[in-house]
Amino acid sequence: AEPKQGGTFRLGIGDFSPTDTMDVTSNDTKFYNIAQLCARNCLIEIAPDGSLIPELAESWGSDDTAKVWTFKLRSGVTFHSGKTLDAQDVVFTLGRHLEKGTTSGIKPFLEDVETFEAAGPLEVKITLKNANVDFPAILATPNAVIVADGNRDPKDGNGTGPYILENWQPGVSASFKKNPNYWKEGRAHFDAVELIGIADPSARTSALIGGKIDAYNQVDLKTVKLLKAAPTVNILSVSSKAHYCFPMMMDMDPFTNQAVVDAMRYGINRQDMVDRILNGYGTVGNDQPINASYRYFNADLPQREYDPEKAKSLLKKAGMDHLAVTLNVSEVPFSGATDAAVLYKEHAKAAGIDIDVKRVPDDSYWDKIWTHVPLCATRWSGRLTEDIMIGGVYTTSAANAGWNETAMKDPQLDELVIKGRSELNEDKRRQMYYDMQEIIRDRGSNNIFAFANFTDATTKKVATPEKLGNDRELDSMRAPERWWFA
Amino acid sequence: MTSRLLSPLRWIFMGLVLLWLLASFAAPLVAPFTPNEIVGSAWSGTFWQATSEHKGMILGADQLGRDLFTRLLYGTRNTMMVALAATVLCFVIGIFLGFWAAIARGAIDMVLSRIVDLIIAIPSLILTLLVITATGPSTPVLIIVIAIIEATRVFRLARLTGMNITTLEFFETARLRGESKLWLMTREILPNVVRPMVTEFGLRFCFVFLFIASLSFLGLGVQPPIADLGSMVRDNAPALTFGVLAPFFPAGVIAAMAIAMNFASDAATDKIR
Amino acid sequence: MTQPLLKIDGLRIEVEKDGAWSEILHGVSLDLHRGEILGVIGESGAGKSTIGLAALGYVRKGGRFSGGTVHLDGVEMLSAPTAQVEKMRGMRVAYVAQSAASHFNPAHTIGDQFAEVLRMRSPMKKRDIARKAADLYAELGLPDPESIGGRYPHQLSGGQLQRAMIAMAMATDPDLLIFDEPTTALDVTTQLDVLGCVKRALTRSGAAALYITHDLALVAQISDRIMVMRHGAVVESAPTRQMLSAPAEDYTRALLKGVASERGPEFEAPKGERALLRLDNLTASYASGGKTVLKDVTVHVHRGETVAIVGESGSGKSTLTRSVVGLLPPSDGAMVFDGQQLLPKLENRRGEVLRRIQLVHQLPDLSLNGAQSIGTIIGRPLQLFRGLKGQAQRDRVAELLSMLELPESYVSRLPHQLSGGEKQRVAIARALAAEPELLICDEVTSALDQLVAAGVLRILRKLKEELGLSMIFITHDMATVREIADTVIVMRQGAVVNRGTVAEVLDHPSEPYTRQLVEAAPEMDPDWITRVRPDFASARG
Amino acid sequence: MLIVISALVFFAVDMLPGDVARAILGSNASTEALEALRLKLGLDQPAVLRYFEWARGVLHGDFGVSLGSGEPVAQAISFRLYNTLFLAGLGAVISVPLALALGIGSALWRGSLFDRAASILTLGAISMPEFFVAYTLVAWFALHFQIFPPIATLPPDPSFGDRIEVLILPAITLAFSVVAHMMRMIRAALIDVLDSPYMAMAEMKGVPMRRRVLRHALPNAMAPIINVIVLNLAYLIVGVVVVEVIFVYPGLGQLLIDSVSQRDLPLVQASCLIFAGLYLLLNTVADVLAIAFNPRLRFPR
Ligand SMILES: Nc1ncnc2c1ncn2[C@@H]1O[C@H](COP(=O)(O)OP(=O)(O)OP(=O)(O)O)[C@@H](O)[C@H]1O
Ligand SMILES: Nc1ncnc2c1ncn2[C@@H]1O[C@H](COP(=O)(O)OP(=O)(O)OP(=O)(O)O)[C@@H](O)[C@H]1O
Ligand SMILES: [Mg+2]
Ligand SMILES: [Mg+2]
Repeated sequence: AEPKQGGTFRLGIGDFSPTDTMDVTSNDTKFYNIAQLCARNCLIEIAPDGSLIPELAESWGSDDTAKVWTFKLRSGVTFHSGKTLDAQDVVFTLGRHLEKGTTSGIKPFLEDVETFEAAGPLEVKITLKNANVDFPAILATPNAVIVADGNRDPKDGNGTGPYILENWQPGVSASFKKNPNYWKEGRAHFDAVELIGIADPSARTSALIGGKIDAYNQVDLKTVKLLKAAPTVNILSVSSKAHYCFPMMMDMDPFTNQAVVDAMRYGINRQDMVDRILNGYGTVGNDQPINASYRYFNADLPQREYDPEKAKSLLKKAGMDHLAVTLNVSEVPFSGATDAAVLYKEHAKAAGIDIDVKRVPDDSYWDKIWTHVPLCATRWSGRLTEDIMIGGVYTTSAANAGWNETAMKDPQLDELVIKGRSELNEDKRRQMYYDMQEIIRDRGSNNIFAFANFTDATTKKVATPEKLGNDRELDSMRAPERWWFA
Repeated sequence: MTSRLLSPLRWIFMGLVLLWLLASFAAPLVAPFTPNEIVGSAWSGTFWQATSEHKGMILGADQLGRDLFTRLLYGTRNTMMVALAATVLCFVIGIFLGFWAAIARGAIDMVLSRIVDLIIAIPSLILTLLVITATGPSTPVLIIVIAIIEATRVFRLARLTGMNITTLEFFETARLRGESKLWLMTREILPNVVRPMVTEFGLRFCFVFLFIASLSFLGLGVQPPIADLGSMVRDNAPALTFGVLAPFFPAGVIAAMAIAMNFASDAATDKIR
Repeated sequence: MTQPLLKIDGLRIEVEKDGAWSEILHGVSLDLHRGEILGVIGESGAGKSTIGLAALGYVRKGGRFSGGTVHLDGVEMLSAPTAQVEKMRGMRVAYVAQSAASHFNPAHTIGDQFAEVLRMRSPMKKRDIARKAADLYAELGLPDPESIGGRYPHQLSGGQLQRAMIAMAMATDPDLLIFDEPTTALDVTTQLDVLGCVKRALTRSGAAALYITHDLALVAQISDRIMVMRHGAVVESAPTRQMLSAPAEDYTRALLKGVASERGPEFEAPKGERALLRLDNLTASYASGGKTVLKDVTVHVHRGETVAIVGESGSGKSTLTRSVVGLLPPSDGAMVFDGQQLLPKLENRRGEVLRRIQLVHQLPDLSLNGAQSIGTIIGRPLQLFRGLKGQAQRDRVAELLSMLELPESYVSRLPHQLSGGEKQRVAIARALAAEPELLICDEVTSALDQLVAAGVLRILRKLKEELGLSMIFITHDMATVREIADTVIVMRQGAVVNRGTVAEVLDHPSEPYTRQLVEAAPEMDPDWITRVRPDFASARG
Repeated sequence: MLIVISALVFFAVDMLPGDVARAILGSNASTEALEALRLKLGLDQPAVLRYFEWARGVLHGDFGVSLGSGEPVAQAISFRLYNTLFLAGLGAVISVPLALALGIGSALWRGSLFDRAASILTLGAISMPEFFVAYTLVAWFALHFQIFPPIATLPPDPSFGDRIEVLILPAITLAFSVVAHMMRMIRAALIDVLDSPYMAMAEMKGVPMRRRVLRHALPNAMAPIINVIVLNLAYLIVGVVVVEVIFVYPGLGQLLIDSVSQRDLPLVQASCLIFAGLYLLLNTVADVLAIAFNPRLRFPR
């Protein structure tokens, strides 16, 4: 159907902070992400099918070492302030992520960059220290939006995007009005957009049903079935890269023994988890972090199933007839983590494993619990590419950087990760990633039991394109730009 | 008087609460299921819409599909024990220090009162947050923290009522006999302030109950999967928006307990004198 | 005869006790005519206040009328509609309560309280009301009559309040005034003033009055007729002079006799022997730098001697005892007990010293711990000072109870199950349990009614003779002094103004203040008040 | 007092496990970014030094800047403080008259049906967790009957009417939690007074009941009543956290919780000081009012 114009789109967002600003190197909440994509554009957009399509960059390419990348900018694009976009804006913006003392969220991904250069008024050249075939994907994240040269003011929302910032209350709300001169065709259908931070899931639900907002993200999966039955509500659900885990530290007892690790993984009923914790809005996991939302998903790996008997025999093999472990949880990693842990406890009972669920304070979860105790709960929202996901979490270098939540150190895996980055041959590259997935599944010690869907809710008034983006929630965070009122 | 008219109702109510308490303490014998066993899908199978799948479930399932009635029984038992322990402890602390301040006066009174003012002036939720984050949550810590915070309120009352008693002549006589502080506190003051104390106990118990519930809301309460009424309300509360009754049951039990506790304290004060 | 102003007929009143109704007034009848003053006397709890209140159609909380009628000027107060009763109460009948201090609302000025009813129910202007109040205040001898109405109750003394209360009652020129023991809370001199006011006011307004008291001598001064009550019923009722000269009933005779004093042998201070307690030049104040409450007080008490300390309220009598027992360390002076220095602070005194000096307080309700049984109360000092436990303790408690003429069965009772006199005797028993050498009695009888007080005094005298106790006896009642003391010390404003044997001090007072005290004590003679205060002479005689 | 509290809170929050930088940047932040932020915030300095630095600022009226957003604390707090006070005020406007009416009524008709019913209802209300009350109210009045909005979001420049409309439900929720306590105390205070001799005297003077209660009893029960009202006002201000979260109302309590979890010390400090200061202020107000209502204290002899 042809999108209609007009209306004020009010969006409830469940992840925000009083420290949100419009600074591109600010912290990384969903509120911030959506606000950035309202006011600004990236060089590259991620299409609903996952492919990279031109945005501010008309085209891009690399030399055959995958080290030097050139981006050609679209001409005639103006900022809200009236200034015209040029290469210097891009160089300035991207450069900010590498400044000394910056707290930018994408700095680690841009670490390999040697220089950003303006090769012409509308051409940017980026030189990398190491080859990276996946480099353009980094520039498609909401953190990589482009601002005008010299813009460092955290309150200045100037950009090239579909909406113009009018009001910004940190940790509360933001409002935008339509950019009348927006360069993109067939986008930005609303007259105005309001973003409202709503932390409590039930409050988001009531606000939607009560007509105070038109859509929200992070639907409380506990009540999603009830919500779906409401006459005025649509549930939007797309599969995502986000996965739920009970990681085990390989360097801590009892998980130094692979048989124990595997017993733990046969002792969980993944389908039951998906049914009860995700209420069906997800798929089972296979103890490795890549799923069908990535390009190189290894679908041939056999699915690990719930098998208490096998778990028992594995325990016996490890010389135990009984296992007692403590599982530390809080609601920080994901909402429902405590319930998931309790459910796991019930599953594992049949395998002779006694899980003691320990609720720890939300406050210091990442500092005191995660990677500090043998067993806890985590959630990963997924990463842009297989390389970043695996390389950033399961390798020795990741362990040194403090990100490896299973303390996995496997020389073969480390080597494969390095090689994969510069392999230009598509088939070879695919095989490498398939192998990595197999290694993590068989030799690693993460218990990745489910992949969640991105689940958003809208009122029936809201219309969306047929296919929704699945890079992030809310149509890859571009709901304000892509949706309209029916 | 109309109170006579109402008292049979009151006794029926108290009887029911007592019955429920007994049942909860005999939960393993009475409950149809075990508390953590998963028997149905979330919020299904109340007795008025029970299907064959939900045999034996009276109030249906909770958010995870555990039997709500069973958990209600266990929850009552657990919460009662924590709340009672905390309330009793806070009274022991509050009364002891309050009387001490009332008897000693002077510097001791000053110091104790200032400390109490200090604790009261800091928002209690924040205080608990700080302490529990530092020590890590466990039931004993929970009880102690609640007891200390609530004890400040008891302290004020105990000090004030105690002061009144210390001006009376029989107290003076006891001092003139050279009685020990302990005797003065336990034998001369305490029996004469039982009435306000018992009334306060009823109210305090309510507040402690509530405090535990609001801590559960922030995730600092009783450890899962142990059933606890506050967490049960919280965990089931999201369904309230959709007209599911599940959260009403634990909330109702909390209210009934609180009301019964106050009735009991009223009855007790009526007995005294 | 005309129709009586107040006619109470067969009045019965019940109160709720432990869930059951019990009768406290068993069919009382009385008539009161305009211009007449009826005195109502009787022991505490006889039902005097109850009948006074009933005249207003009022019964205290927890009570109810169960029979009879109360007609006030033809209106039946028990069944009339609330609005009418309220109007009668405001304008036609007024009540003067026993303790004015607690019956004035502390939140409003006495002037506002004076004006309240007039403002509600009469067309009088604010200014006229103020005028009227000032006139009444002046007539009743209150200081600053023009401005005193702007003061709050706590800013007036007890005697002033009592007079303000009388003024308030007379604000509406009522036909009937009820005085419920208007002077019991006052010291003798103030009492005399108030009494005079009442008499004069009644004479002037010509209103009828019910004057309630337990003091026969008082009622003799003021009333035309006297009604004696006991246990909620009328014992006898007769014109004043007839009642005094020829009482018809035994009970009335006992009342009259209770006042007459009897005395034991004179006490001779043993020559040369050192006093048991020597207080020399004591000076004390409550707050350091505060008002000096005791100024240079010297008191000696010999073995076996009873020293009475008298003086108006606030003269420092209690303060003196507090210093002796260690509750209020004196700022100056010496305290020596049995040749040994008495340490100023209670905390520093040895148990043995604590045992040898015992104090009995004025109000038995407050001096007994309501939560302990009589057995515990008396047993505790036995255990603490003499180590008696179990049967030995129980035996001794029984012995003490019988010594104070209390039944043994009382050991298991709680204080509130005892009468005032009984409570006071328990308090004395507790003190005796410590086997003290010096017993300090601080107004032990002033809260008790005459007959009961006489009982307590008799026992004290017996103990004194049997045990040879030394006593300091504080009181403001001269009759009591005559009855029990050997020597008297008169205090005023913290200082001793007079001392000597009872005969020296009371019978031939030379010091002016002492004389004033002695003279202010009413005698059982209807003409006494006109004699001592000629200015109060009434037209009616 | 405030100094002690500020020091206590500072060091308590400082000693909490967990790291400001991590808290601000979120769990995905790189080690390098964390280090950078720590330097920027001066966290490399010892806590004592930072405290004195902060205290010096406060003495000069400068509460510092938020560690997280870099915004001046005074600015970050002021509009939230206003919001919180507005909500608490509305809560008070609902609960105080209600508590007074219920308390006076049940003291007058002690033991009556009204008394019993009021006490059962309020006790029931007091024992309901706040979030439960809030959800229930929302489910009924916002979603089922659609009388009030389900969340209390404010337009950028809210008018008085806007505020009232969105805050009715939150204010009622708050009222639920305080009415019972106030009512019981008011009742007790009044009963004490009603039993006093001067109340009997008023009755004997033929003063009608209404006037007796309002003119004679109330002024004398005022001290304890004011005390409990003030205590509960303090609670209304401090205890709004849960209500603010559920009704999405940008108040101070919400900010405080956020700042504690972010270890944003200047904000925590300032919020705690404001809470404690308000508490002390209210206490003083209670004392002053108690004096104003008590002639004994107003006109000492
Ligand atoms: N409200 C009440 N509840 C219970 N008993 C009461 C009540 N009012 C009076 N009484 C009892 O009724 C009796 C008569 O009381 P009343 O006050 O009339 O005596 P009184 O002669 O005035 O005594 P006093 O000289 O002590 O004032 C007493 O035994 C008293 O205890
Ligand atoms: N605790 C106290 N603090 C301050 N002043 C006091 C205190 N107790 C008594 N006073 C004052 O000390 C003075 C003497 O009081 P004290 O009680 O000794 O008098 P009293 O002769 O026993 O009077 P009464 O006959 O009324 O018992 C009075 O002016 C009184 O106001
Ligand atoms: Mg009387
Ligand atoms: Mg005295």
